[in-house]
Amino acid sequence: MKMITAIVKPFKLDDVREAVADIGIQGITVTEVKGFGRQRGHTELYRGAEYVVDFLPKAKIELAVTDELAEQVIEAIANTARTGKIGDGKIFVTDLVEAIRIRTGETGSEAV
Amino acid sequence: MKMITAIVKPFKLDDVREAVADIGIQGITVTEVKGFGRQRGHTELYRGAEYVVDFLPKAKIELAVTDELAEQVIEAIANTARTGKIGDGKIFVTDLVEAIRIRTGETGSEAV
Amino acid sequence: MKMITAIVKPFKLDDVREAVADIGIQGITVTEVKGFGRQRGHTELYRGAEYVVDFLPKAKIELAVTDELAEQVIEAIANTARTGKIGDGKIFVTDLVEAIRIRTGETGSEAV
Amino acid sequence: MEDIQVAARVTELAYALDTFYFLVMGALVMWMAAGFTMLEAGLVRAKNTAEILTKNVGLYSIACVMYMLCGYGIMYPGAFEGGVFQSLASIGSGILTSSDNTAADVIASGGDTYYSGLSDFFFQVVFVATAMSIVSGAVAERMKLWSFFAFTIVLTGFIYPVQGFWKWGNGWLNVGNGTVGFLDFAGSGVVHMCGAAAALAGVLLLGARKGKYGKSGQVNAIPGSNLPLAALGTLVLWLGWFGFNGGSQLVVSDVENANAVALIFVNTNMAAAGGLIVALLTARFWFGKADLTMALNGALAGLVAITAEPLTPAPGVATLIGAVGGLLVVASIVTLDKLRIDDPVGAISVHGVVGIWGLLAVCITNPDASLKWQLIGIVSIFAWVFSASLLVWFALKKTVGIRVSEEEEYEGVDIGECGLEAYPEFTSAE
Amino acid sequence: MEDIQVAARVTELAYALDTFYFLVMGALVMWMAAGFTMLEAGLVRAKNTAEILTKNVGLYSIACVMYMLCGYGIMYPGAFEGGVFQSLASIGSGILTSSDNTAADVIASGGDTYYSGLSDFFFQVVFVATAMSIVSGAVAERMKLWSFFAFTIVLTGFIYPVQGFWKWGNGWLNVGNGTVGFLDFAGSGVVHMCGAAAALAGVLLLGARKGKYGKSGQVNAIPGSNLPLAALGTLVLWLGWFGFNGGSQLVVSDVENANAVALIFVNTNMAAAGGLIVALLTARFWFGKADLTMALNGALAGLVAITAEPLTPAPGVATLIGAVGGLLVVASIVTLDKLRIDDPVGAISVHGVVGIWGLLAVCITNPDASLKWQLIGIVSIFAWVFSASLLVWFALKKTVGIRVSEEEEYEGVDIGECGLEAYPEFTSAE
Amino acid sequence: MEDIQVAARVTELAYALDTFYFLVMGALVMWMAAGFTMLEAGLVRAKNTAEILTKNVGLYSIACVMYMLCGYGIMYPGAFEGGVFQSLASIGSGILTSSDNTAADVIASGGDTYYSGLSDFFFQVVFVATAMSIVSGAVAERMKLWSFFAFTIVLTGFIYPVQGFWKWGNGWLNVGNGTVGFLDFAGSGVVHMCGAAAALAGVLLLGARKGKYGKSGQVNAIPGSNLPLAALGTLVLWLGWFGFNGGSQLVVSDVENANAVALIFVNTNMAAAGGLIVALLTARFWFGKADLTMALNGALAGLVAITAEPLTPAPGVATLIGAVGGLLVVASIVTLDKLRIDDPVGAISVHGVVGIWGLLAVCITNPDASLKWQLIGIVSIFAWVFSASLLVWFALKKTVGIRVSEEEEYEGVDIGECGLEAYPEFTSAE
Ligand SMILES: Nc1ncnc2c1ncn2[C@@H]1O[C@H](COP(=O)(O)OP(=O)(O)O)[C@@H](O)[C@H]1O
Ligand SMILES: Nc1ncnc2c1ncn2[C@@H]1O[C@H](COP(=O)(O)OP(=O)(O)O)[C@@H](O)[C@H]1O
Ligand SMILES: Nc1ncnc2c1ncn2[C@@H]1O[C@H](COP(=O)(O)OP(=O)(O)O)[C@@H](O)[C@H]1O
Repeated sequence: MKMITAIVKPFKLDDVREAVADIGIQGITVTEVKGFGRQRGHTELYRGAEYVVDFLPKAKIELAVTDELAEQVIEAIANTARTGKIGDGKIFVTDLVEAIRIRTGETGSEAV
Repeated sequence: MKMITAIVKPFKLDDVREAVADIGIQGITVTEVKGFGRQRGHTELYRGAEYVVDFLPKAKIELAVTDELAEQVIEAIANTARTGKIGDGKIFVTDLVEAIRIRTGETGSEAV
Repeated sequence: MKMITAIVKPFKLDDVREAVADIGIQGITVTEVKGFGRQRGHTELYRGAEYVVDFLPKAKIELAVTDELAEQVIEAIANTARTGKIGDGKIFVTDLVEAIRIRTGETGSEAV
Repeated sequence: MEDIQVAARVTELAYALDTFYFLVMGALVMWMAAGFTMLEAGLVRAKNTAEILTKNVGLYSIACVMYMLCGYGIMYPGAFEGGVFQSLASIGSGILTSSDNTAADVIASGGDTYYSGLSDFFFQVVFVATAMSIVSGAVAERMKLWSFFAFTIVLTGFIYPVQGFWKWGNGWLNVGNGTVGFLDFAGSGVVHMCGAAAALAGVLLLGARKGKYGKSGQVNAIPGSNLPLAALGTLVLWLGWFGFNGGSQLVVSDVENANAVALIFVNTNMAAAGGLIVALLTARFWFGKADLTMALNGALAGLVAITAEPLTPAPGVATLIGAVGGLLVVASIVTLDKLRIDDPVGAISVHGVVGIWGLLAVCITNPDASLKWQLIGIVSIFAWVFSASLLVWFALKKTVGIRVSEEEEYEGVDIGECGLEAYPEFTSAE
Repeated sequence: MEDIQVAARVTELAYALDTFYFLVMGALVMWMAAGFTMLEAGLVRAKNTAEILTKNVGLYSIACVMYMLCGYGIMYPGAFEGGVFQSLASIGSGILTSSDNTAADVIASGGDTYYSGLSDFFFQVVFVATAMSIVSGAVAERMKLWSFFAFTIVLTGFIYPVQGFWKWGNGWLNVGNGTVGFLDFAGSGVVHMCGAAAALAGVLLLGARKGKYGKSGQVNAIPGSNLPLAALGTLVLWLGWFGFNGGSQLVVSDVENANAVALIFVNTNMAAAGGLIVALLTARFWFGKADLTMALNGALAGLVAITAEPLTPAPGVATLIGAVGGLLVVASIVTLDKLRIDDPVGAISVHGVVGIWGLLAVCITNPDASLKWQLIGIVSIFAWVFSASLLVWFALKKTVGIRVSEEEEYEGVDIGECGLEAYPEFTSAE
Repeated sequence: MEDIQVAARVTELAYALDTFYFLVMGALVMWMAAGFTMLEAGLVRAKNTAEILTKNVGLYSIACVMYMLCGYGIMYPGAFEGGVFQSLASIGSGILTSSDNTAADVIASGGDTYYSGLSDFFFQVVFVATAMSIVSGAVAERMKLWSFFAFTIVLTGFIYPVQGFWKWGNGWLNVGNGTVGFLDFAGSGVVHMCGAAAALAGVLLLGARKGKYGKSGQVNAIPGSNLPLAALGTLVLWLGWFGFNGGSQLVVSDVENANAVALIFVNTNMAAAGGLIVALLTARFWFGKADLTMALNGALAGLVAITAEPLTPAPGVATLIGAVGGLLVVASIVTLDKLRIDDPVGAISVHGVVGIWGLLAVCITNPDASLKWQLIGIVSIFAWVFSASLLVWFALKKTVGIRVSEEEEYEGVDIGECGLEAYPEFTSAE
């Protein structure tokens, strides 16, 4: 199994959710994060003083998937989240040793 | 070492924390996340218009543990967080390559 | 590639960001988390009743890096985030199987 | 103008000034509705905020309608010839006819009829809403919305007016036209303790919020979610109280009465200041921290304390009466928590315990007061309101229920009762 | 004092009382600016809050200046000898000279000149700001700030005063000095429907907020971010409305007028209560939940409904007039959404639809009213304000543009227009 | 009624009207306490909000008590026979006896005694609280709570009354009974510049907030956490200012005075509008964005600017005087930041810099004013308040300390001083 972590622009969240749902993914977990990347924040003036907003709000999406689905999911996310502009985000993949569904106790690919 | 990530219902957080503390776990990190799973959100009416609350608040608990303790911790979390109802959450396990305690510089299982 | 996850005191965030930027790291993702560790929360009185603040705000910093840079980044974080006091936090390292830059589709170490 | 015309014109002017004064004071009391709303919204958790807002604006509206329909008639039977029944009967013809004193009557009365009857209704109706607002805070975060409204109907339409009649409607507590007997100038008892008694009955049947009291006896804090709102609410109440007490003089149009209203303003202000300072100091020395919420309750305690008699104390004494209120309220809040009586905003302490103190304190400065009559008043009002309320709460509990389900309480009554959230975009920590 | 002196002193006193009354009522109406500001700030999303605040404080200020520069002169040509042009010409000499009625004139008038001209200006200027506040809510979350201010200049300096002149400036709608013809006591039409008509024109040209209406026809909810502010705003408006309606009697200094003001206070209060209760019940039965925002709109609907005639209904009837307003406002909000007219705060429903109801309801209780004249008034005011506004909005759209870019709308107009955030420290969910 | 009776009744009525007017105006000024509280709560960071609320409600209460105990006696020695010492001595007998002018005295005075002495105390006491509120904003987010309260005691009980006596207590600045010499109608100097001078002294000894100024000289923004509260506070102050300036006329009961009060209302309103518009435009052209916080400061600047003389300018001129204030305040805020004088809410600019402008502007419209006397007044008040305050701040610094620890500042003074959080459930970004 794989844990896929995608950092995307917040307004792409709904599209990504729908795209992976279409492939059959039933569970995802989303966290609001702040991103520092090549895309820089902007400078604002507040009462005449500078105000650097150097973090940008991003959505972090985590999906545990079976090895077979991983490729497809990654593609779906990348295609949906892409705007072609700086700050589109990244996808990271790690190995998942185990997964457990708390309600039933199922484990492994049954559980993701 | 293993990194155990559990997505649980927020009101189970305190119970889970106590359960793992009983096993001797001294450190955990908690994040507020939004979960989309089999458990669907609900539809509300606001000023007569539909309002789909399709994410549900969940607590994500991360624990770095030694390999020996992993099994026990997973069991403790699963047992404590289970209500038997949909939305109870999941536990994911990944391999941890290294851990460092910043204050002392200790590494490995000393550090978790 | 490695995924480095550091839990640090929030007010150290800016220093850490600068320190890793100096090494050449261009992207990091930050999440506000609550930590329970050896450092205990404090007890407050609100209207005469006890109020245990048993979680402490921490910043979780995630960085995907190439294997070569990992050691150096970990050191930089540990050195910058250290105050020597309890609650300084931890650094966890996991293996990263794949990384994709959404905008360009680049993968692997090109993408981190 | 001839002499007689001038004299009539002067009488009319005085009538106009008194009516205007009464309306302005009434508007300030109406503003107290905003004060209670903000105070309570600030002291509950975010997930229960929309519902407490709904309760407050709803109860105010219901109070106005019920008091018009029957409450005013019960409390002041003379106000409608034939009293409440006639009043009820007159619904078809428009409830409260809009007829008022004619100019001829006023002039003929030589100043005895000194303000518009409708201005009196306006002033009175905002008082009954105040009493009911006290209840909403105490039962917050766990009561069913519509059961609360059902209780509102009964309290504002019946329970409050009956004891209001006893005192201000010239009933049995108003011995010698209010010169001897039970003395309660602006309502430490009739309004504030009344509200607190009804609240206490509700809280006892309702039980504490989940998680407020631990198994091992400890008292857990459930911090209010938005303290700027609580501070705003307190300052709104402070301002409104000038109308509450200042308007209760009923007349302003001659030197004596103008001086009286001025003294009432000063004393009301000083009592609040005294209450706030002492509550803040008490919290500082008792708990080690300057607990803002206690300071706010202290100010309100000072206001409640002076309400029974804002006219006979000199300002320095008024400050001290308020200061004692500030001390009492902190002690009372802690004590009620020990007794596991869960009152999220401290309403029972502020309005009940300190209301009693205010009624007793009348004896200190007003030579016409007697401890005996004050106690008779306290006991009879409390007994009536508490037992009648208990009955109504009990009936509601046995029928529609008064408490939301455990799950709804956990998720917050906002979603359950109102279908929306007060702060949908702000992440709330759990 | 001699007789004649006493009589003069009495006349002066009455003048002083009426002026003071007028100023206090005007201050209450000014306070409505805070009400609109809080209401709208509570009902928009967090990312558009600073801008709506800026709009509200800015429009109030612009309204004051424009009304001084020319609006007042257009609406009350007699107020300045020579009217608007002279008024404009007098900018150099200080605009609105500070000269007022002299004591001698007042006494000589025998009471016909009964208040300060400047107090009249003050009362009127806060009315025009009210009308403009209605617009800001309806066009919220997507309009360019400076285009909005440009429109403000035209509405408050010209569009509003013209129709205000028709009625209150003794123009063609004010037949028989206001005794017959179109009747609009305090401005259900002249102020509220006027504001709503201008808002409607703007909304039609502006379009709905992104995401409000789905492709498949569904209506999406965009919840307001801070409901305590919305409740506070409503209560502020409720209080301010006592000034709005109560001050429109213009005189208080004799028995008849004092009674009238008292009745207006009572009716205003009862109509709001009736509107709130019925809107809350309607929401409860229609949607299954006690939608707080509908209850708040219901209270405002009650207030708008009674504004056209707060003096002839008995309080019970006033309650019912408000109650109908509460029902209408809920139905109207849902209907406008069906028609894809996107009004984030419900301003067009509250002030427009219910404003019309208020004007029609005059016929129920005022025997002097005629349905014909009420309809003439409604149609002519609406036609004028709507078409003039449409023209101005259109001109703005074609030149500087009226809508922010899609990206700015997504990110929130706060950053784009004001360069800051209303709640920079509170994480907002997206 | 006989003639003589009628005449007496008229005198009494006038006394009643003036007293009532004075109390209503005083209540509006008291309301300004809520304005400062909300404004400051909105402009500080979330972690320092509960403490600034505590400071504001606390300082108001302390100001009331201290002014009663000795401040009023110092400022108006005649008010108590025997002055301050007798006043202090009278604590036992109740402080401020509740005795007031008798009807006989008033009638005998033929109108010269025209309001209740206690209404004067009420009006004055809310002024002193205003002065102190100015300080709390400037020293926010880093000062120790109890040191602040210690300073409050001295300023309100002694420093303020002394210079208040110079002018309004008929001291040396009040040449020719206020007709010539230093002119300050409602307190641009005596109240506002006084507060700003005390604040400046505090800020200089206290230093800037951590992180406000970078090592390399840059000025960092520390955005306010809750701008709706800041906007609300400004509108509350705007409303309260009608009382502040309008009440300072002291009499309303004849044509001339009624006109004066009306003109003051109009001018106060126009100056605020002018200040807001110009500050908003200045920010727009200088910074590129419509900075809401500058607009709010601009409105307050307009109000401060007109306070020294709201009676002689025509409304158009008043608008311009306010407008200049709006320009000055933006420039001053930026300049103070350059000088590394850290004032989180802009209080020193609004009340100090613009207060001086207001005092100088008196010369433009009031022929009785002289630049010389205005400068004498400015310099002497500033010198006294600044140096006396510096001394007190310094003594506090050397004994109990005035600044919280670095750690406490980082974590927020709410937890450290008050033991609670203003918004415990809302995650705050760091
Ligand atoms: N190496 C990395 N480690 C962790 N997070 C990263 C990394 N690089 C980018 N991110 C996250 O992805 C977001 C988008 O990155 P950015 O550099 O702006 O995209 P791009 O490379 O397409 O220009 C960043 O805001 C950050 O949250
Ligand atoms: N495959 C997954 N990847 C990431 N998070 C998941 C996954 N499946 C479930 N979750 C998380 O777990 C939560 C509970 O899942 P849910 O499907 O409701 O439980 P159950 O499978 O027991 O019905 C979800 O809200 C989501 O946050
Ligand atoms: N085993 C662990 N797993 C996950 N998070 C941990 C673990 N240990 C510590 N943390 C995180 O690190 C933070 C600091 O830990 P703490 O125990 O206070 O530091 P130290 O060990 O240096 O005293 C904690 O608040 C928690 O968020």
